[in-house]
Amino acid sequence: MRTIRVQEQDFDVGAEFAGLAGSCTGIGGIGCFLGIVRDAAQSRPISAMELEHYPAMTEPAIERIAAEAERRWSLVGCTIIHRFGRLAPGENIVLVLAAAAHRQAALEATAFLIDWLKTRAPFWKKEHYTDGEQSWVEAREEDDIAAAQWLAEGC
Amino acid sequence: MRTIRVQEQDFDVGAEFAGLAGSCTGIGGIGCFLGIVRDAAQSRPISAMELEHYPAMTEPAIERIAAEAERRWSLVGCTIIHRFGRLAPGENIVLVLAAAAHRQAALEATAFLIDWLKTRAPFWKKEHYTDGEQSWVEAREEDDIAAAQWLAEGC
Amino acid sequence: MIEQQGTKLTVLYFAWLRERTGSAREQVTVPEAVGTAGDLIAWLRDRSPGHASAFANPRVIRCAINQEFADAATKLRPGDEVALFPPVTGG
Amino acid sequence: MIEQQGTKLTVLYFAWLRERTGSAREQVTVPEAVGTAGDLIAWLRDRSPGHASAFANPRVIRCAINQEFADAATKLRPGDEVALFPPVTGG
Repeated sequence: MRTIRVQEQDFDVGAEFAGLAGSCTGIGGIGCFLGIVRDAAQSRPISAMELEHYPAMTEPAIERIAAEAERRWSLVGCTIIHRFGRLAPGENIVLVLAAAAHRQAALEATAFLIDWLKTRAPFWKKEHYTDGEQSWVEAREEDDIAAAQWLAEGC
Repeated sequence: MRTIRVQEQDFDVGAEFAGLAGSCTGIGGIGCFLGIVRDAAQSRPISAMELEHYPAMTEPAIERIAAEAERRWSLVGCTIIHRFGRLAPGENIVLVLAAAAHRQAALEATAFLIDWLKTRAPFWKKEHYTDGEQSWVEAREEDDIAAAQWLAEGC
Repeated sequence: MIEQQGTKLTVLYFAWLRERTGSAREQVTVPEAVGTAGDLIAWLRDRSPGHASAFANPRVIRCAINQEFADAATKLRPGDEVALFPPVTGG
Repeated sequence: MIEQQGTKLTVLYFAWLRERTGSAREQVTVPEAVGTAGDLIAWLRDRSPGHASAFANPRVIRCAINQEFADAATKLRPGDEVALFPPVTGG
């Protein structure tokens, strides 16, 4: 089962694991990445992270990323939840779950999904610092490299 | 914070995420692998999975594996819970969580921890099939290869 | 020049492009000569000082046409929804 | 031969080694000539038909001495806890 949600409210990590595990048979393992708002960026304390997105495009873009993961690995299910809006340090941002019969598929698909979400889902982050300043997060070259590596390895 | 538990009873995945996230600062993401009892092995339906371990050695062995992960990656915390005893299909077997400032460390450490748990923690699995037969799970060559790959890459 | 002979587009701006242009969404009619996404970005610069600032460095602008990623060479058609934004930073 | 001159060891068996030997734990006293884990495995074969079956193929046996993985060449000392088991399959 594929579950994709783009939402302002928080999600319940345990409930998402249980929901995915309960919806599929043949699961041997679930890989997961949970992204959390950091409390500082380059040692500058953060008071909030603002996530903007492109509503008409976001879910279709994530569906395409999930479909690509399903094409590459033998997944029995996956869950992708991405929040938007204003989040405080420590709050959940994004949850990726990939369930498979074997752990390698589950873990590789998890890494792939978060790498591609970072570079192919239309979200933008703005950091608000405790000193009142704010700045848009710039795309990291490492993220492009991480995402591109899956093209080189693509089957 | 490092949490290691070897126990017969189940664990609460959501509570473990919350406990780890709440115990550390500087978290940007948590990587996770949750191992679950499969309902069949080589399409032979399973009624139960029996996990035997070597109590005096198990926790120290897992501590050594966790220490090695902490040496290789900049982790702010990790949680490893491994169950033993008789488990039904769909039940949780093992939980690995690795928290880091950046996702790559979190995900690589997660993969490392489960690869080494599979080959360096003293657990043995016996499958009980629905037809009444039972057999000890044999070590998989892929698991040795997966675990050894971290030696080649070792820093 | 008769405006109606141009190409009508909806342009969306995100993140700091939205802040600098001062708008999240604009309806524009561009001349026939503005045939690609790259042409549109060059054309938008003249709309205001804010637009000029937003599009000062076109190399850092990404775009999507009708909710699919596109590039500067992608052809525009009447009615297209063209979204312009900096590189994405979700996840 | 005087038993007390040998090396006293605690031997633990796990998984199918436990089932085939019919015991989870044994106290043994081995002759001085049994100096390594590999020697111990060869020596244990003669204890019973179950032990002979358990240790028929020493290549698939793994061991830990005092709760640390060891190999066939590892030397034994009086009082060691020697665990013998098939390759681990946890996780």
